[in-house]
Formats: sequence, structure tokens, C-alpha cells
Amino acid sequence: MGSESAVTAVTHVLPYLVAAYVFLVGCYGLATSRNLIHAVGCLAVCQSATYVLLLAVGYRDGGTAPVFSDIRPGSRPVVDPVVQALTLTDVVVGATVTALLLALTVQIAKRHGTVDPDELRELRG
Amino acid sequence: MADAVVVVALLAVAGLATAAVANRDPARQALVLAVLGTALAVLFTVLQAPDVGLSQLAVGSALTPLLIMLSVRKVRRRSAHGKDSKQ
Amino acid sequence: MNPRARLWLVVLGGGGLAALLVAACLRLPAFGGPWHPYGDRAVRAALARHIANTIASVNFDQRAFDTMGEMTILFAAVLGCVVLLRQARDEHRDPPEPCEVAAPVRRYALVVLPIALVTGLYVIAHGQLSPGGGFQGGVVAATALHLMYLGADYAALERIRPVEAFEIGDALSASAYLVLGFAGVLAGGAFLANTLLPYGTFNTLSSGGTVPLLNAAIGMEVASAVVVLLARFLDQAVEIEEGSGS
Amino acid sequence: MNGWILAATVVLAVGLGTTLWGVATGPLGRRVVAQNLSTALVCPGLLLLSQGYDRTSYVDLALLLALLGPVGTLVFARLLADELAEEQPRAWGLTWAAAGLGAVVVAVLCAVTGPGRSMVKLLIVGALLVGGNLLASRAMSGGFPGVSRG
Amino acid sequence: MHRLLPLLPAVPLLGAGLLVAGGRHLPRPVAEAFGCLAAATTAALAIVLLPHSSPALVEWVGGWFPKGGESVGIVLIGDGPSLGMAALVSLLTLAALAYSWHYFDEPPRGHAGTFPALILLFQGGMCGFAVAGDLFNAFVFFELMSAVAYALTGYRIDEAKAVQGALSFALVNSLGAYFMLMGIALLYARTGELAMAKIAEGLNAAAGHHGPDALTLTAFVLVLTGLLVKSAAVPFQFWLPDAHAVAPTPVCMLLSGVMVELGVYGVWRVYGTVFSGPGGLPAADVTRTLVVLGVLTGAVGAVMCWYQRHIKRLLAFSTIAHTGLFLIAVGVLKAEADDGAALYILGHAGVKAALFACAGILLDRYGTVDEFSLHGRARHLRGVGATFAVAGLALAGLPPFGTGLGKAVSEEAVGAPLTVVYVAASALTGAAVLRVAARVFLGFGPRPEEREGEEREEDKTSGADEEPETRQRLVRVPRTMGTVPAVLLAAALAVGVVPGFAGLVGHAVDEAGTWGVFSSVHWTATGVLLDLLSTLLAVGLALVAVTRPGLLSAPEWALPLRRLQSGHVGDYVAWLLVGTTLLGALALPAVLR
Repeated sequence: MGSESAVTAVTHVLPYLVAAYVFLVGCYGLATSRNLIHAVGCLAVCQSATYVLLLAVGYRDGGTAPVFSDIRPGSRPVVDPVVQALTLTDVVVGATVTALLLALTVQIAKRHGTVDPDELRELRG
Repeated sequence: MADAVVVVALLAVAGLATAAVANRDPARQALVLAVLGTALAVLFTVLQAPDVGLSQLAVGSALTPLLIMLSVRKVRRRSAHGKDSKQ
Repeated sequence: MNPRARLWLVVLGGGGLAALLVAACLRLPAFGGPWHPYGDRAVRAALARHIANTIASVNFDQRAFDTMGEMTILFAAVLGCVVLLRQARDEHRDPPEPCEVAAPVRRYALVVLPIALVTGLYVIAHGQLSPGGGFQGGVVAATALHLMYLGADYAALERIRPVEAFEIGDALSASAYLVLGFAGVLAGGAFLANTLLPYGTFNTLSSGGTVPLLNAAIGMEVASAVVVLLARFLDQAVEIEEGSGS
Repeated sequence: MNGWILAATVVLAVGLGTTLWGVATGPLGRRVVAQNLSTALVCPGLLLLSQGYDRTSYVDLALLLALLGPVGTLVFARLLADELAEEQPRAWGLTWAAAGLGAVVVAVLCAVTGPGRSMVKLLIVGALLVGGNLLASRAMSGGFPGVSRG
Repeated sequence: MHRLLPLLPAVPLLGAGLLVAGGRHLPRPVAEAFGCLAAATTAALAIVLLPHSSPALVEWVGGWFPKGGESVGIVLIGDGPSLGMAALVSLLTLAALAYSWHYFDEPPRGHAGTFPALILLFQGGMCGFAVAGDLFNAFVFFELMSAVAYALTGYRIDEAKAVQGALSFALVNSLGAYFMLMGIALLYARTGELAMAKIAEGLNAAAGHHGPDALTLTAFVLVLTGLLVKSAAVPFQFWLPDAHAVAPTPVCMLLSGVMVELGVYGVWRVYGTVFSGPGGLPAADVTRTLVVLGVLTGAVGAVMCWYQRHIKRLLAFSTIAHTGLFLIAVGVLKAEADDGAALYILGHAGVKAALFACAGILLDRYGTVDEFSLHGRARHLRGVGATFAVAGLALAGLPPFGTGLGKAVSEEAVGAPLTVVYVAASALTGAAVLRVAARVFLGFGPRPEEREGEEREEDKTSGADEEPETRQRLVRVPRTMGTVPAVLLAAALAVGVVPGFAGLVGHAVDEAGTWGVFSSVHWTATGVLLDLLSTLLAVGLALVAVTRPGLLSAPEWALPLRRLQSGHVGDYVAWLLVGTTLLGALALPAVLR
């Protein structure tokens, strides 16, 4: 196996591995966070992993966007439009959920006087 | 070799994601998240998804940082307010 | 649980998850592969309906039902934020002091505001032709209004932004999307069927049947929703104070 | 692979690399500068990519970034005004270098595309990018003097 | 008729949109009546469609009917279970709206339509999830119902516990949803399709003779994680008591009554449609995974339920215990067990919603839901007390309630060893409710004493100082609030007694299932005896607990279990990761063969 095929093998899975890594990093940050706003940010990181995975799945070598305002249909190979639509949905969902979570965090800061999950001493048992 | 730019964008996203998790102060994290949004937009462009790139730019570079920074400001102002009243 | 125990759990659980994900990644089709059956069908379907931007066709025609759900999530989240960030019983409003802004920043904001607004509308209008659409353009247009806050102060922003009107606009445009869906059923076809209007000429603003209408409804919905969302957060960050007054 | 994409790769690698390093470490002021630079460096990269892929419609991305990037920086400058007032972050050398890069890229692309609608769009992007970038730097180093609350 | 399927989510969503647009200028009764109307229309629609669901209604939204077997659109499935779930959701929504009629304090002022609009959005999300036949579309509606549920849970922003519970709920469930989305992306990469039936075909084609591989396993685990987080299976369950104990009562009725069960329904639907073929997961491995989790869930839920004194929290844990029982029934992959689970879910929804409604009345009348401090205080609320006690008996499985029938049918299907779990979990949760009824409404037994010595962390969730949800404390119970639980209980009874109903449900579930078997569903002597056994056990336990409190107080070994419920969102996320790993480990033999 030459070094060139090793490189190809890496580029064949690298995007997926990056998505997996970003997802895991986000989960780690969420579990160990000491600040709820930071935790919400980590959740956003987790979500960006889903964007990367979806778009990586839909990519086609040498393809271009399936948008035919400036190219003739059929003149070039195109990538998968469906994953792009899914990701678009996902981006909007992510932004709105982030807003909701931040709204709850603001209220927690008001009612508990802290946003450190270690100091939230209710709801035990 | 055409993949070089994809690899660059992927590594940038991975690095920025790590930085976003590692920076525990929310204001600093918001800065990293803003740059992460830009890097994701680049990645989406090189993956030939300009539509997604546009929405990521719109959401990631101004909206999300603004929301986070407003929350940070509210939370900080609260704690500052609390300290004042204790004194 | 103490942080140490939690870290062990994270290592255990994360390790397992990492193993699963890596094993799955190695079995995925190679990155950049040529096999995208659904994608190829979607491109053909978009061209058949004279829509230049396939993503817009998937979003507003082929999978318009997903977009309906997504739009409703945005609508629900805004309604949720209105509820969650309302003025609590023990709070009062305290109008913020005017703020000084350096002259160049003020000029920049005032110049860029109209440009950003026009760009937002342009991105919405060209949704079914070039990259962009209701979501992207709506966010840009809404963000543009908030240049008023950056270039002047909160009072200036409040003058150009009647939140109530935007709340109603948000609800009305969300309803408009749904009504367009119902129109398909009333016309004897399927829900959200794109068969009511002619498909027009390829690569023009009026092409694609109901796609431009749904796109416009989404654009208005997103713009209003983002304005209301930011208004609630700005209220909290700038205006609403705790205690019964100081 | 063509020269444009190669150039974009280099610009993006350098740009994202330096901003990653800048935004993740050091004092707050430096991080805001890095965030501002990310716009200034990535935007030319996007323009080059659009040329490299031979897709004029991709220019919209650069337009949006040139428009919203500085707005994002202004948000940080406004809401972190108290912290930044102590640091007065300045990096005029870097800022001008980035602005110069943007100007050069826009000029080269204009020369390649020739007169027409695309050229107007490119010029708008260039103006927004350079103007926004310089202005945002100005705002960071004291554009919001009297922000206590509001 | 299939044309009407998309209206199930669309009608309530449009109702919500119009309510928000016009609600500002409407007086409250009009806004509430409009909300009820929209919910009732949807319910009527679902009920009208139900008789036509054999064979299943199939609708391609936007008229994208498949050409040559392939389509670019979204498919909706209207079979018995999906329409039944939609009908259940809609009827319970109607009950929740009726319960909150006029008395429920609904800020913000001047926005009369806000609360009914949120409830309608919740209904729309759940109906959409029920009829989804496309995996990504299911995810979208899953997110919709989650997002609305977060906002509704944190509705009372003046309460510290409410906002904290809502945030734990939101963070854990959002993360769960992203797990599901990762799984969907993997499935799309493998099969290039999103419709569930097409994904199954793709998996079968890809697997050939080799059976599932690591990718199928991971996708299965990830999708299942998202659904199990929603259905609060151990170890994903921590968010549920935190959220259900603090949410407004009408919302609790919906959360416990249907939302959690929709998670189980999702597991049934996704396994049955996507992973049950030769390219999916072998039955033995799925059974192992789901039954182990189900048994754990039932045990943990029942034990934790017994040791609560916060009444709403107690009910929340009993929901966890019953979800465990549903999971076991779904997990054994038998037609008869599916029928049992369906009946059990129907009966449980009525009973649990009635119990929450009664707890809400206590809260609004006395400003507390603490079993200890309420001791004997609610003697004169005879109607509410009777409803609460009967609902407790029904929860334990008293024949002829629908819960009893569902339990009996499930027990018969799952076999002897697992029957023990059913009897124990239903007896223990029923006993906890009966104990509360005896103490609060009858004043039986000695007044429970606060624990001596140092105050434990666990005592902070006593429920002693909660804000009533009405504008002022109720002096007498309004007719709407009193009637709703009684009607719900009657509905749960009807599930068990109306002749032929159980058979209809069973037939519809079997037809939609993948087993190709039709079983007959009816009361059997063994089933009735087992039901009576668990009811008697429940009554006995409750009596002992009330008269001799020392005998059954929390032993030391139960404390660590209670400590795990730490209220710390980081812990919950860590458990989520462990749970995913556990799922992977339990299903691993599928790929080793």
C-alpha cells in the first residue's frame, strides 16, 4: 500500500471522523460545563457536527451546487441537494432551540442567582 | 489535491469546536462560536452547499453571538446588581 | 455526583460512543462517492417544475412539509421566548440611558442599514433562482434593523421596530404558509400541492408555481420572528430590572 | 484544481489558522481583533473560491459575510465595551494588511471578470469588506465610549 | 380520505397561528373556546379517519406520488396505531384545555391566546410525529413537540424549580434529538432514502446475506437513543421527574399522558418499519436491548416513586415505571404484546392525566403538593379524593380498567419471569398513589414526621412550598377542574369494558405490525387474577405504609439511587452517553455473528 492510497483512504473518511469528533467534543463540554451559557454553546457545537455529517454524506467528487442560475443543467455533475435542504432545516432548528435555551438560562440566573450547574441545589432525589 | 481546501476547512472546524468547548467563559466562547460559524460557512461552500453556507453565515456570524452576548450581559448585570445591593 | 465520578462516566460513555461512531464511519460509503439516488431524483423533479435552485425546490415543493414543521418550530420558539422572557411580577421597566456612539460607527450603521435591508430582500426574492431564500434573507433583513441599536441606541431601535406589529406579522405569515397548504386540499389536490399556479419560465422570478409564495411567506415569518426574538432578549438585557424600582 | 482554488486554500489556511490561534488564546481584546480578522481574511477566500469553482452565484456568500461580519464585531465591541475600554485593543498593522488583501483580491477578480453586473457586485463586496473591517477596528478601540447600560 | 392526513398536524398549527395573530384583541373565553375548537376538530378528524385505516392510508404530501416505486416527497402513514395516537393526543389536549379553562393563571397579560396557542402547537407536533412515515419528517415534528414542551415546562418563570427543570429537560432532549439526527444521516448515507419503508429496503439490499454491520448497529443505537430519551428509559430518565414535577398541571397531563408514550410508539414504529428486515437488527438482539432497559426502567421508576412525598414528582416516577412496562411489551416483539402495550398506553393516559389533574387541584387549593403537610387536610374534597383513589387502584391494574386489561394482555404475552416485573411495578406505583390518597384525603394513620437530625438534600423536593397555578387560591373546586379527571377516568374504564373495543385496537395494531399474526385480545382468568393480585398488593402496601410508617421508610440502600437523581444537568448528559454505550453493548452481538 503506497502512501498515496493511504492519503486517499484518509480523505475518504476524514469528514465523517471530523463530524464524530466534533460531536464527542460537544458532548464532553456539555457534561463538564460549569456555566449554563457555555453549556448551550456546547450544544450548538454538537449540532454543528450533524451539519458536517449530513453535508459530507451528500458530497460528490468534482460536483458543484445544484443551482442552475449561472450554469446550464446537466453541464456539470452536482452534489446531493436533499442533504442541503435537511441541513438548512437543521440550522434554523438549532438557532431557535439555542434561543429558547438561553431564555431559560436568563430566568435561571434571575431565580437562582447563578448559572453554575454545581450550585443549583434543587430538584434532588 | 482538489480536496486540500476541504481538509483545511475540516481541520479549522475541528480546531474551533475544540476551542469553543475549552473556553469556559461564555463571552470568550461566543467569540469562538462566531469564528466557528464562519469556518462552517467556508466548509459548506467547499462542500458545494452555498445555501447552507448563507444561512450559517446569517445565523452564526451575527444572530447567535448577539443572543449569547445579550444573555451574558443580563446574567452579569444581575450578579453585579446583586453585589451592589449586598454592600 | 462529584466531578470526578462524572468525568469517569463521560469517559466510559464517550469511549463507547466514539467506538460506535468510528466503526460506523469506516463503513460509510467513501466521501465524495457518485451514488445519490434521492438527490438525482430531486434535481430532475426541480427542473421539471422550472426551478433553478434545486434546494429551494426541495425545501418549498418536494419536502415543503418539513419546512412547514421547521417554520412552526421557529414560530413556537418565538412564542416560547415571548412567554419565558416576559416581565415577571417582581420586575419593572427602566428606560435605558441614551448612549454615546463614535461618529464613524454611527455613520457606518446608518449607511449599511439600508444596504443590508435591500440585500436581505434580494436574497429572499431570488430564493428559487440563486443560493438563498426566505430563511437566509429573513435573518439578514431582521439583523439589519438592529444596526440601529449598534449605530445609535436602544430608544432609536424601538422607534423603528413596533414589536407588536412584528408579532402579528410573524403569526400571519406562518398562517399564510399553512393556508397555502390548505389551498391544495381545497382545490381537490394534495396538501401543499404545487399545482395551483403555472410553473413559468425557467430561471425567472415568477417561476416555480407556489414556490415563490411559500418562500416569501417564510421570509416574512423569519424576519418578524427574529425581530421579536431579539426584542425579547434586548428587553431583558437592557430594560427590565429586578425589584420594584430604585 | 486550479490556481484560484490553490490561492483560496492558502488564504483560508492562513486566515483560519491565525484566527483560530488568536481567538482561542490570550486576553479578550486580542480575541475580538481575531474575530474581526476572521471576516477580513475569509471573505477574500470565499471570493477566490467562487472564481475557482466558476460559480458567480457563490459571490453572495462573500457579500453576506462582508455585510454581517463587521456587524458581529460591532456587537462584541458594544456589549464588551467596558472590558475593551481597559485594553483598547489595536492591531492596525494586521488590520491594514487584511484590508489590503481584500482590496487586492477584489481588484484582481474585477480585472478577470471585466465590466458588468458581476463587477459591480464585487466592488460592493470590496467596499463593504474594507470599510466594515476598518470601522470595526475603530469601534473596538473606543467606538462606544459611553456605554454603561443601554 | 388519505388527502386529509396532513391536516392532522396542520389544523392545530393553523389554529395556533390564527390565535396568536388575533388573540391580542380577543377576550379570554373566546380565545379558549377557539383553542378547544381547533383541538376538537383535529380529534374529530382523527376519529373520522380511523375506520378507514384498514388498509393503512398513505399520503404523499404535495401530491408527489411515487413513479416507478420512487418518490421525492414525504410520505405520511395513517394506520390504526398512528391515527389512534393522533386521536389520543387530540382528546387529551382537549381535556387539558378544558381543565385550564378560565381558572388557570395564564400570563402574559393581554395575550389571552398564548397558552392555548402553545398547547395547540404541542398537539400539532405530536400529531405530526404520530403520522410521519419519513424519518427526517419524524425528526422535525419530534423537535417541534420538544421545543414547545420546553417552553410550556418553564411557563411559570417566577418559580426557580420550574426554570431549572425546564432547562434540564431542554438540554437533555435536544442532545437526544441530535443523536437521532446523526443516526438518520448514517441511514441516509447507507441507503440514499428517507422514507422509513425505503430505508428498510435499502438496508436489506445493502446487507445481502451478511446481516447488519457496524453502521447499521450505530444508526440503530443513535436513533433509539433519541427516542428513548423522550420516553425516559433508564438511564435517560433523569430529566422527566424534574420537568414533570414543575410543569403546569395541564401540561403535565400531556407530558405524562402522551408525549412520553410517543417515544415508545416511535421505538415500535422505527424498529418495525426500518430495522425488522434481514438488513436490520436480529430480533433476539433487539429483544435483549429493550427488555433489559425496560426492566431497569420499571424497577427504578417504581422504587423511586415509592420514596417520593412531592405528589407530582411521585406521579412522574410512576410514569417512568409504566414506560418501562411498555418498553418490555414492545421489546418482546410479539403481536399480542404490542396489543397489550397499546391498550395499556390508552388506559394509562386517562388514569395518569386524571391523577395529575387531581394533584393540580390540591396545589391550587392548598398551595402545596407535599404528602406530609397535606395530611388529612383534603378530607372534604370527597369527589377529588374518590377520583384520586380509584385512579390509584386503576394504576395498580384493577379490572376492568383499561390499564388492567393492557397489563393482563401484556403479561400473558411476555411470559412468566417478566410478569413479576409487571405485578411489582404496578403494585408499587399504585400503592404509592393509594398511600397518598389515604393520608391526604382520609387523614389515615399517624401524621408523618419530618426526619430527625440534619436536613437531607433530598428533602428539598418535598413540594411543600409551591405556587398555585390559579390567580388566587381556590376556595372551592371549579366544575371544569373537577369534571375533567372524572371523565378521563371513565374513559380509562371504557377502554377495558366497552365490548369489542379491545378487539378493535388489537386488530388495528396487529395489522400495522410486521409480525403478520392476528391475536385475539380479551380478558382471561389468569389476567384478572394477576390484576387482582397487584391491586391487593398495592392496597396492602399502602395500608402498611400508612399505619406503620417506620416499616416501609426508605432503607439505606435506596439512598444512592435517590442521590443519582442529582438535578445536575452535567450528570444527566454523562448518563446519556453511558446509556448509548449500554445500548451499543446490548445490541453488539448482532454484528458479531
